[in-house]
Amino acid sequence: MKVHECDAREIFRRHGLPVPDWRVASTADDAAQAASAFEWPVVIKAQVLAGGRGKAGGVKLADSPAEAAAAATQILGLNIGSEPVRRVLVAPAVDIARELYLGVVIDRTAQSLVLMASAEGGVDIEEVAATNPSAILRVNVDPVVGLPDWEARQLGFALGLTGAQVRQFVGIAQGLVEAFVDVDASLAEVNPLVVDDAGDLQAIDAKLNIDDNALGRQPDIEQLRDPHEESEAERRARAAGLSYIKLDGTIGCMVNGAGLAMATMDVIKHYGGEPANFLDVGGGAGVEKITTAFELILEDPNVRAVLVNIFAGITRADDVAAGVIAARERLTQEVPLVVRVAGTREAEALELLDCAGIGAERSMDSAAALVVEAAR
Amino acid sequence: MKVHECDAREIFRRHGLPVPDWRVASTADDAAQAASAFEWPVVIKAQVLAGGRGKAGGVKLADSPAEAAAAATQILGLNIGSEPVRRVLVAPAVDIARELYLGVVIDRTAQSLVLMASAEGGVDIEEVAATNPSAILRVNVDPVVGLPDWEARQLGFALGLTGAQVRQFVGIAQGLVEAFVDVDASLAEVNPLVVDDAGDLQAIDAKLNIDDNALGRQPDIEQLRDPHEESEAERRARAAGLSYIKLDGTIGCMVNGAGLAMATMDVIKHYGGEPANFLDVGGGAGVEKITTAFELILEDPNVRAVLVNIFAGITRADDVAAGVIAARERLTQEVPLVVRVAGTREAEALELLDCAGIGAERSMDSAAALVVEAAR
Amino acid sequence: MSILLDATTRLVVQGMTGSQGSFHTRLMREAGTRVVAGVTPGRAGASVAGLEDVPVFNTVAEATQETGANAACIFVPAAFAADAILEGVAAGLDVIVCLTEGIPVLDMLRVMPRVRASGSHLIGPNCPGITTPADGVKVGVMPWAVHSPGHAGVVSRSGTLTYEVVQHLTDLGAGQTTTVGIGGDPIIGTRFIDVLSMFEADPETHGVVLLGEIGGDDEERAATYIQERMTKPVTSFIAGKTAPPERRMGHAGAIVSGTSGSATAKESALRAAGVLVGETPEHAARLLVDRLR
Amino acid sequence: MSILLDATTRLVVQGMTGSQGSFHTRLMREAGTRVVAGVTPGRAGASVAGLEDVPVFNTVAEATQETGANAACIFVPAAFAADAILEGVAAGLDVIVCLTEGIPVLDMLRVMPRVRASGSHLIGPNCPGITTPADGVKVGVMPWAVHSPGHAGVVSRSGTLTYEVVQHLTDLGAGQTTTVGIGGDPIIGTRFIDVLSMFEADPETHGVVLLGEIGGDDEERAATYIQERMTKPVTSFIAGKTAPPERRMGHAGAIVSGTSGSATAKESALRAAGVLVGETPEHAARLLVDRLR
Repeated sequence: MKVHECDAREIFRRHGLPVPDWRVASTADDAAQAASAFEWPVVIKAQVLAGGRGKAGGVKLADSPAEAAAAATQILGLNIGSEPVRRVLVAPAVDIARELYLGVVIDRTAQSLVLMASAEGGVDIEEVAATNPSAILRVNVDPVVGLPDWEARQLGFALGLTGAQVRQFVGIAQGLVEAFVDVDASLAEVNPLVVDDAGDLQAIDAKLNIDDNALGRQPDIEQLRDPHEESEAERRARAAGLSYIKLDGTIGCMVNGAGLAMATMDVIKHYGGEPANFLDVGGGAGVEKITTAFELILEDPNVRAVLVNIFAGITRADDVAAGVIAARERLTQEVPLVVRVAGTREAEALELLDCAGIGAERSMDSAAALVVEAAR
Repeated sequence: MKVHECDAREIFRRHGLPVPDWRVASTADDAAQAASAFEWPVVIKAQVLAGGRGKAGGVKLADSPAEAAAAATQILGLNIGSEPVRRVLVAPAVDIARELYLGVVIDRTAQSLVLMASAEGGVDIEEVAATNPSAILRVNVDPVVGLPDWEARQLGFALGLTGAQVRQFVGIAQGLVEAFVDVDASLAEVNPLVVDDAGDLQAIDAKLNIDDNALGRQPDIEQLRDPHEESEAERRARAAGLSYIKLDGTIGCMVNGAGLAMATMDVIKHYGGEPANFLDVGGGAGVEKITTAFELILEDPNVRAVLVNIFAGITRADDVAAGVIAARERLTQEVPLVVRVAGTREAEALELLDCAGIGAERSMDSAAALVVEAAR
Repeated sequence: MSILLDATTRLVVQGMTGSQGSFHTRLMREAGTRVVAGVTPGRAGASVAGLEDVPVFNTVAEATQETGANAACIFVPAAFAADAILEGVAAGLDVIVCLTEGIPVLDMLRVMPRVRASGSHLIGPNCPGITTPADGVKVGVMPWAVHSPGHAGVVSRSGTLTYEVVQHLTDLGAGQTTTVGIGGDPIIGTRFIDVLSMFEADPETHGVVLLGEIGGDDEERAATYIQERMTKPVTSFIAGKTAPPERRMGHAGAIVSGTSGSATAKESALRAAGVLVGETPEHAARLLVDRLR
Repeated sequence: MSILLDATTRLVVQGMTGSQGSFHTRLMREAGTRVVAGVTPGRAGASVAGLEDVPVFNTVAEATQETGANAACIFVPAAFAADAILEGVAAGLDVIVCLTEGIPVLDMLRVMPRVRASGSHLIGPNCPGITTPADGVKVGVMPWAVHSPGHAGVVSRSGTLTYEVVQHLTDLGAGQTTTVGIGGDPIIGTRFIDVLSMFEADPETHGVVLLGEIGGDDEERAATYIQERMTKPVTSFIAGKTAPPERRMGHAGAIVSGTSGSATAKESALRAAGVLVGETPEHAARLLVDRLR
């Protein structure tokens, strides 16, 4: 789950990061009024979850209430990455002497957190990683132990900071790691972390993504979810425990397991078809879940045939079969359906389907070939 | 530093321990009034830092306001371990089905915390340790990682608790470890941790000692210090950075380093004398510190001679010599003084003392023999 | 021979009294696995339908002491699974298979240093488990019927895709020494390289199918290992060629690993290491069967 | 020969720019120690009076890379000392001597797992350091003048008591291979047993004086080690026979160690292990000198 900048700022500030004051506004008037609380110039920033906000014109400076209102009007009229801008953040503009990058993510290989810092902040850090990887300094951090002072200090000196700045940096780096651990983040980033004209460090941006698996124990963070983050279909899928991504093809897919779901799409493509979606029903698929899955697939007007491919392990194939039968009875649309079930309780499942008059393919390949044919 | 039961209760409760409500009173009337807020009977407990409170008559039950007032009057009249009782704690008496012991201390050998639990709670746990050591269960705990659920659960089952009680116990054991770490304790103890008639666990006593070295970062805990915990002389010693313990002999001792201070006492005894005190001036001894040390020693009317034994390492012998000279000039009392200085800046120190007309012994043995002679 | 499990495996099932735990424990017994104990805190002595002869204990330590269990299978909700892993590690189990899906990443980061410092092999979490057909041992939820004894090793990040490939191998007459589902989470106890080295050392395993998917760089690291250390043939299928760019995989992930995580990149790395990469799961199975002939 | 330090020791002083750090660094140099660097964060390039030729760095890593330092001496305030130890460990130093007094116990508990997992020897904290007279190396604050080269090893929990005994050894004509003050805190990096095993393995050390004091059970554990493993003569003095029952040592401490921690108990344990226990520090020194004749 992604967290909006304004909420991430609040969390970072709570962990001691020097985040300049800000206000949030959803109209140009409010933005102009909010700006008047600060010294001029102010910066006005689109609050969207998509990246590339600056390039899309979502960040502007303003030197007066009129300019602030004009800038806010422009930004509130934007769509950034297909996401309409609903709110702007207003904050005093900082005189920037240097821009650094600071971020914390999971390091899968080292199985720890990794704190990344770069003297080349402000720009696209992926770009730095691709063109000048040695400009990114990394420190692995044990989330239980936290970041030791000496290691934060060493990093601060390596970034070319002075003694007094390094003392600030130690608190910032440790605070960012603490924030990451505290909210079960998957990404916590300050880009840029700036040195202002007075030589002090300031965190003038804040980015925070949360580990979806941990939201159950982060009720305060769950509250920050932007209902617009996902489409209505995705929201319904998530509520039902399904993983659904809409694509552009004509063959609806319902599969258990992400790996098999992707393989099924690959095989459909191999036989000349185009998948209309990725849909993983996960483990333990009951009637409601299967019904919702069918609904989601059939709402897509491009869908001309549906492939159900279940290889049951922890799931029971007979449960899935019962779900398919019940769902089919409830649904009105007539779209060709190709079913393949195998694995745990396979025999019972095939019997159920047979009784319901639904034929079943034995292999994924034959099922894919058949559904591609049906969708033509 | 020792923390009073009522303060320890507050800290334990903050970490989720089930501590029954209580009030604190310093007069019998207040105690009776406080008791009326609870159901009868209530328990009235002396708030003293010394141990052996129960045996000394410092804990009584009361079944009415009159009984409560009478019990409080009795307890407030007691001296427990030379400590007058100034306050009592009043709490509802709990119907006890079982008494357990739970404590956290430092395990020097394993270099970790150790959680100790016993099904034989309520009694003197030292007695259990001496007579039936296997009745005490131990779990080493890494203070960084904390106590894992499974290990707390395993301990709970080993104490003979039921499934529901074990769930309570896990929270209590983890809370006690967290409290220990949170306040930099050296001991955190619940004795007894009781199972009440309803089968629920309740922490009806609370004991907490703090690591003196950590008080600098525990300002809230430092506030809880009982000024009566130490004598006026001890308080002055601590304020001056001295470690002072009064004893019964006639030879005042001023030594740097606890080991050498104890050895000096041993050697005095070896030559037939009796030390009047233990006094470690520690490292880095300036004029003020030495002066305070002399004052403390000479306030003891039993002192008939003083031995200064300094073997300088991190301390500078010349600083000590200057301190001795200055202190001698300020002091009016005439008590024989034997000085031995050696080590870092020894030559400079001897020269200073010589100029001031103070002779110095070369060895601890000769100095001890001399001071024993002088004290006769 | 096989890897990780064999005829000496004595299994304790953590969470056996739950509906999923009891259902799959019965299936594991049908496959031939010696399930010697169940563990559910507070349910010691409970009797589970169809498993009346399997004693239930409060703790893994007790189960291990009483029954000589040396492996565990974890069916415990995500909020408690990391703790269940630590309990198995502390009890000194050789193999711990954690099926639980949805464990927070930080929980696994907290667990892994202790797993690595121990002598326990953790498989998973979020994995289907392990099968060794010749010994009749299955730990986890893989459909037993698709398996057959033989000389192919299978290692996979995906659950159901594994069954698919094992089915093809069996259909093509190629049985398996051991099939290991290592799990699809970012932080897992045993990775491709660990399993490949076990297969390389196992004389009964003559070749390996490696099933990967988009994301992370474990396939690329496996490719390096195969090139430098493996003498046995390896074939592979990488799921996700037609998948949209993985949305959950943020930018910084790619910065850390230094790879794109795409199916094409993984296939290239594997091919460069001499691995035969199949177009479909069935193709990957057939490629291995051809090599083993 | 000697233990822990020798002519190859190249020392970095953490906290060298402070008044105590600079004073004692000058004394270490007078003794002959090769002090190659100082470290004070934010003071890189600073010049310290009397130590103008010793470069000051911001970090231990930098100091080590630039100067080849392999040992550290820590003069850092208690609140920062645990971190300074970790910095030395991370830089891969062989020996880290921490003189700082008053470090909170929990800080040391947090540090020790990392020290133990490393190749670094931590001496202290709250210790006077190490001397190896034949090599002219002193790390710490022991008064150099009392030392002389020879064949006695000295290990002690107490600072100033150590100087006392070393002085007696020197006066009695018995020089020292190495003197190690291990420190008086409850949690220390190197304990009696560790140093005894080094002395046992060092051919130049012919006998050892062990200086203990009341509290804890390290002397009792040392006694067991001496009885089971040591071939060289050991004499001892235990301070605190006349001390009042140690007030800081709570009940639970005794429960954990299972010993009383009294001087008498320690003396008995040592005597039972064949250690000659002196009545005074001078007596303990003389007993060793007699055994080495």
